[in-house]
Amino acid sequence: MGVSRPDLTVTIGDWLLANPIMTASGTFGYGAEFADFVDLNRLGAIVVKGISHKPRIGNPPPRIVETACGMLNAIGLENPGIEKFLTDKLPQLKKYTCGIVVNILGDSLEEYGMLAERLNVAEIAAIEVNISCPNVKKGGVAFGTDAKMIYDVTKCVREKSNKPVIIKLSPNVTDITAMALAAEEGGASAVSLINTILGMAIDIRTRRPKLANKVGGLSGPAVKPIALRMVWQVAQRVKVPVIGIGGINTVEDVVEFLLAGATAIQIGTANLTNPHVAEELVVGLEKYLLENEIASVKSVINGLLT
Amino acid sequence: MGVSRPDLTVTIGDWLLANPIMTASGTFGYGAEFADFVDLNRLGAIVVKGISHKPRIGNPPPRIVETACGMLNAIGLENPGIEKFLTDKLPQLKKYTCGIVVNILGDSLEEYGMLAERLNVAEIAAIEVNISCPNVKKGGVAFGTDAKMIYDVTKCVREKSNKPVIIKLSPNVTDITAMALAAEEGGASAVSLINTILGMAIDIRTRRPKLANKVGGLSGPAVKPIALRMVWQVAQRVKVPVIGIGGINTVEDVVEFLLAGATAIQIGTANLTNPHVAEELVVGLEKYLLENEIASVKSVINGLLT
Amino acid sequence: MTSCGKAKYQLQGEIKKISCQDDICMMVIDVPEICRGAKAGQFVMVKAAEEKNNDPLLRRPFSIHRVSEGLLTIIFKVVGRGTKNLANMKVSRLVDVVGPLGNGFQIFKEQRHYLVGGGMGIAPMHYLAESIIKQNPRSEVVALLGARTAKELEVFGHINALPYLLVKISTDDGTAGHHGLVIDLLTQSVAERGAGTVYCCGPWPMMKAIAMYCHDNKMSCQVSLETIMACGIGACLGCAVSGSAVTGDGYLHVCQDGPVFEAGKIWV
Amino acid sequence: MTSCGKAKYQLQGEIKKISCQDDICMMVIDVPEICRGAKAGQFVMVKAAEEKNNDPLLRRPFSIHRVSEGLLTIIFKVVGRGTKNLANMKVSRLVDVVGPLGNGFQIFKEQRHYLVGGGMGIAPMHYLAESIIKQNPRSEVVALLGARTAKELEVFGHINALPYLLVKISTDDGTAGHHGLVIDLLTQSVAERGAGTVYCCGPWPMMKAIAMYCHDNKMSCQVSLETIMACGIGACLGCAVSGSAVTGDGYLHVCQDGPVFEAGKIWV
Ligand SMILES: Cc1cc2nc3c(=O)[nH]c(=O)nc-3n(C[C@H](O)[C@H](O)[C@H](O)COP(=O)(O)OP(=O)(O)OC[C@H]3O[C@@H](n4cnc5c(N)ncnc54)[C@H](O)[C@@H]3O)c2cc1C
Ligand SMILES: Cc1cc2nc3c(=O)[nH]c(=O)nc-3n(C[C@H](O)[C@H](O)[C@H](O)COP(=O)(O)OP(=O)(O)OC[C@H]3O[C@@H](n4cnc5c(N)ncnc54)[C@H](O)[C@@H]3O)c2cc1C
Ligand SMILES: Cc1cc2nc3c(=O)[nH]c(=O)nc-3n(C[C@H](O)[C@H](O)[C@H](O)COP(=O)(O)O)c2cc1C
Ligand SMILES: Cc1cc2nc3c(=O)[nH]c(=O)nc-3n(C[C@H](O)[C@H](O)[C@H](O)COP(=O)(O)O)c2cc1C
Ligand code: FES
Ligand code: FES
Repeated sequence: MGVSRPDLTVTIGDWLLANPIMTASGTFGYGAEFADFVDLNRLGAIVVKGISHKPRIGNPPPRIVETACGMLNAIGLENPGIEKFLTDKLPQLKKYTCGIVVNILGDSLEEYGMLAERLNVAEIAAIEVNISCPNVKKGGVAFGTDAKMIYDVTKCVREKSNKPVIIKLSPNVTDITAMALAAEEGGASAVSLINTILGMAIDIRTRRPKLANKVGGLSGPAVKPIALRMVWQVAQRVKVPVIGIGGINTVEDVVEFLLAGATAIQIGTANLTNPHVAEELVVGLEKYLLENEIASVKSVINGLLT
Repeated sequence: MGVSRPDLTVTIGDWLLANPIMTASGTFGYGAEFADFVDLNRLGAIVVKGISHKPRIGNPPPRIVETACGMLNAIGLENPGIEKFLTDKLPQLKKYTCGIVVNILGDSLEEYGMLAERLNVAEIAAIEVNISCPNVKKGGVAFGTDAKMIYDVTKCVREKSNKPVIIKLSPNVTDITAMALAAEEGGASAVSLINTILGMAIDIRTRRPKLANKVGGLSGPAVKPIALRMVWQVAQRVKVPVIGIGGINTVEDVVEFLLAGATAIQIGTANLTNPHVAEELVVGLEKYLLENEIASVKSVINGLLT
Repeated sequence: MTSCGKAKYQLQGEIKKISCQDDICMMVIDVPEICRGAKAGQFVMVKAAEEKNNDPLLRRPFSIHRVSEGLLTIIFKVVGRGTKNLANMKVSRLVDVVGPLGNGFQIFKEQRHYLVGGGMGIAPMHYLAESIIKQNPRSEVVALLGARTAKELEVFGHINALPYLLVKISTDDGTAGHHGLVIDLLTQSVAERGAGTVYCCGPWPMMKAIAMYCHDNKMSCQVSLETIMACGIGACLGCAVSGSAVTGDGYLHVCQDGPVFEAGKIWV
Repeated sequence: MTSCGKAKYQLQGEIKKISCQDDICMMVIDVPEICRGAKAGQFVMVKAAEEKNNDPLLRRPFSIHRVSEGLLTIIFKVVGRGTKNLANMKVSRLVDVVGPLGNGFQIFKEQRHYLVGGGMGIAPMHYLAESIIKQNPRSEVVALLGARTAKELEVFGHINALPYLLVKISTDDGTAGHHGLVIDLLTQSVAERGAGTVYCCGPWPMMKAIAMYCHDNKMSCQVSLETIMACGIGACLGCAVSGSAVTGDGYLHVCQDGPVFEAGKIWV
């Protein structure tokens, strides 16, 4: 029995995505940067670069280093701030039909809450809460590695927002499932993981760290096995949808994350190394389902046999 | 000013190593396997495959999977047991002048203590305590991710052993420095890190994990930035020597770990992919010191400028 | 590295010849020290990444197809990233080779020898045939080679050219030789010529079937196994396979205890 | 990808020519769409790993040296793994190229133009000279090229062949042209011929010195900067550099705001 056109749609809470392929925050700019490489309307959703209350200039250079099958980044969450985003960036995105997810970060519960409230605007499909970026001295790490704080942030954002709330988890923890459960308890509509893993590189000539920030976040194919393991562990414990992130480059990678229990996935570093990858993977996933005569992507999700 | 022959010696407790290059447990067999590729007498020390009280047959196959710039392993600590090791394996090692370190693992404090006691024999330079192998259901993980248990294991082994005791830390924790401090408090002569990072890979054709054990330990160049960051964090907090492990392949890698604060380093996966790498790096490190007119490797250790 | 008294070597060997037909390639590498001690059934581990690149990380194991005048020949099928990289390598560049590894076939002083190869499992049979003929000049050596289709056998054409070797082939699709399985060739040959000792390499189900047949017919049988390998030298214990009852409850390690096993060690 | 109305492309381009002298290589790639819109001073990002291999992960940025009939020429020095892999690539294989990227040099309607290149910073000057001459047929265009030693200049020999272009060279070791720095050539030329507008690419200290000289002598100056880049298209914000007071307290992004900047934006 062949299938005509496979069903790629997935749902996160009451949000229906055309397909499970999203782009990861900080690796896809504000979307427009990729308009020449990707038909944005083909994507399930775009997650924009993390936004804070006030503008942030980010970390001094150097901000990136290449590592084996990966890269370290210490951008420092450079962003124009919520108001400039709403006035300058968001309007550019209106013309696209794909879901727009805004990634937010704060130094305090109040900032998170205020950002969530400010983003209750029609064009936005969901918000993703970055409690895990390892690059900022205040906030970031502390929130992401403490279950109680994750619960509090989630609860606060949940109360202020009328959108699906995605909590983005940090992998720099002993037990990722405890963090996911805290987010679920706090009212998260979904959890996304993983953010980058804290790493370091040293220039032996200067004897200094290669990053001005000393340490940075590791991403890319190198982290995929760790991300996949965490997604699998979390998917077995929480009822809310899980969004898989980490080293995704190919259709095989996408299918692995879906099988492990991810309802959707995000492409990060691969956007930087292969700018048309996001569209490639939407097309490739549809092809995979067709060739394997799978009528709906939903029957791949959580399909791991153990 | 040129230097005649650089001083490569380092000390761990009162143990003097000819140079800081060791081989990592489980990647160098019991030494003899590499006799055709490496002049074992050139190495600072050999750390043998992990030994338990009773023999272990290990995990069912498949036990290894290649990943991007790394590999997952779930060997399951296959080993002949302490008695067979002492009668069959150790004698073969006697003829070599390099230090012999025995890596031990147990399911209980008692087993660790008993192993430590049994290894109070002349040929052995030090023991390394594996509290971090993620592959064994009992023991392993629990010990390695709980500061209190690390303290207890260290204290128990310290009391039973008359050798330098190296505690090998697991990277699968939120705060590696807390684990290192617990080991130091318990009386560790040194800490070594990192062991493998828990990961997973899925075969999309069979929809099953690629490893029979489902999850396995990630190692190789992919993990180097994470390992280097953890070594740097730990070296700033503990007074005992730190032994750096994780993705070391080249002389540059060795120097990075030394600069980050490692007194010695261990080569793991690289032995499998490049069997003569251990000797290569001893020669290469000496060459590096000569070319940079550095009289003693000790002046590289902890030399990071920040 | 110096060559005195070693069993295994890690060498940078120059590629003297490489040719691919569709997805099957033959590569000839200049590694005299490895060739010197090589036995039929042993294998080599070849680095499949550009120098200083870490991906793909692990070496790839390949059977020794042939050794002559210090030149090692391997024959491989392109199935993934590593073999694809190897297939793209050009003559005169260096490849990093470790070998010879594992235990080869044990050659018995027998009257009749059946060499049974399936698919890429035919690779070790050329050197094996040469070795058997050298050691047992007066014995009868029969090669039974099976493949999916005729194309897969082309690269092994030169095996027919070996003197004193009788070659029979089978293909699943009947495009060459017997239309059917290689085991048919064996039963048929044994019926015609009588029992002999069997050396076998190929897909798992095929080897198991051959092993069972030999067991039932009281013929000695050696099989050459494949498993994923990290080191190939007995250090990582990654290449475990469970053996038959006779081998006890532990695991066998293909790179060290094998890759060639007495069939009884694996089945029945 | 279709080519309608796009500014940037990601293409699999065939290598038409590659030649290396010591550690300096010239590569010609067939990427018509990228060539069509390319401006002098823009750059491309080239994948430096085998297809499907993840290491080295990041693309490598290279200035557009020349475009003609849909063929893109880059000139690069082998300094690490990526450029080594590129140097090993053979004619007729495909490379993955993204471009044209960044903002090129702004070509002023001026009477006199000084093109100042140092080391590999000479690479963009060929296409720049062609462009200036095309747009200002009657103006005076002077290329001042500096390098450590004569060998480094060989690969740029064809620049001398450009019509209407006056070329002067300097080497640190005196093996060719003026024995000294390229800035000497500029001061000297300005003394002889008078002020002009300056376009500069090379090592940071050299560009800074040129910029200062231009500032003091009220000459307009554009500089082309290098930073580590991950995406080259303004997405990762990894290529930040701090600008001069006039640019405020934020950072500039070389791949998007540059790589060519009005010197005052970087150094007052
Ligand atoms: C002792 C031995 C001898 C062999 N001899 C030959 C030969 O002569 N000719 C030939 O074509 N093939 C031979 N093989 C199989 C060959 O090693 C694999 O086809 C090859 O490793 C695939 O690598 P890849 O990167 O193309 O595939 P990938 O799928 O990308 O490889 C991924 C990982 O799986 C491993 N792997 C994949 N398939 C196999 C397999 N069948 N056996 C073992 N490991 C595998 C790879 O080594 C690598 O570590 C032999 C295998 C062994 C163990
Ligand atoms: C806009 C721009 C234009 C350039 N044009 C040229 C050119 O025409 N010819 C030429 O020879 N070189 C040029 N470079 C420099 C060139 O990109 C580097 O030499 C090259 O990336 C080194 O790669 P590698 O793998 O050999 O070195 P590695 O040291 O292995 O590279 C490691 C990482 O550092 C980055 N990196 C290393 N050196 C530089 C550098 N100088 N600038 C930016 N990133 C670097 C690499 O891209 C990679 O991400 C240009 C750089 C930029 C930013
Ligand atoms: C350059 C860069 C910038 C990033 N910025 C952000 C960010 O602003 N907010 C966030 O939540 N994650 C950020 N991330 C993390 C990614 O969204 C993603 O979680 C991580 O890179 C792992 O996925 P990957 O391996 O596919 O890149 C950034 C990653 C990179 C490489
Ligand atoms: C195949 C394999 C087996 C291992 N077995 C052990 C072991 O028995 N005991 C132990 O403490 N660590 C073991 N390790 C972990 C290594 O000693 C080392 O800590 C880890 O691989 C990181 O270093 P690397 O990236 O250089 O390999 C093993 C690693 C591998 C790859
Ligand atoms: S492959 Fe490492 S022990 Fe066999
Ligand atoms: S390199 Fe990514 S923004 Fe400039």
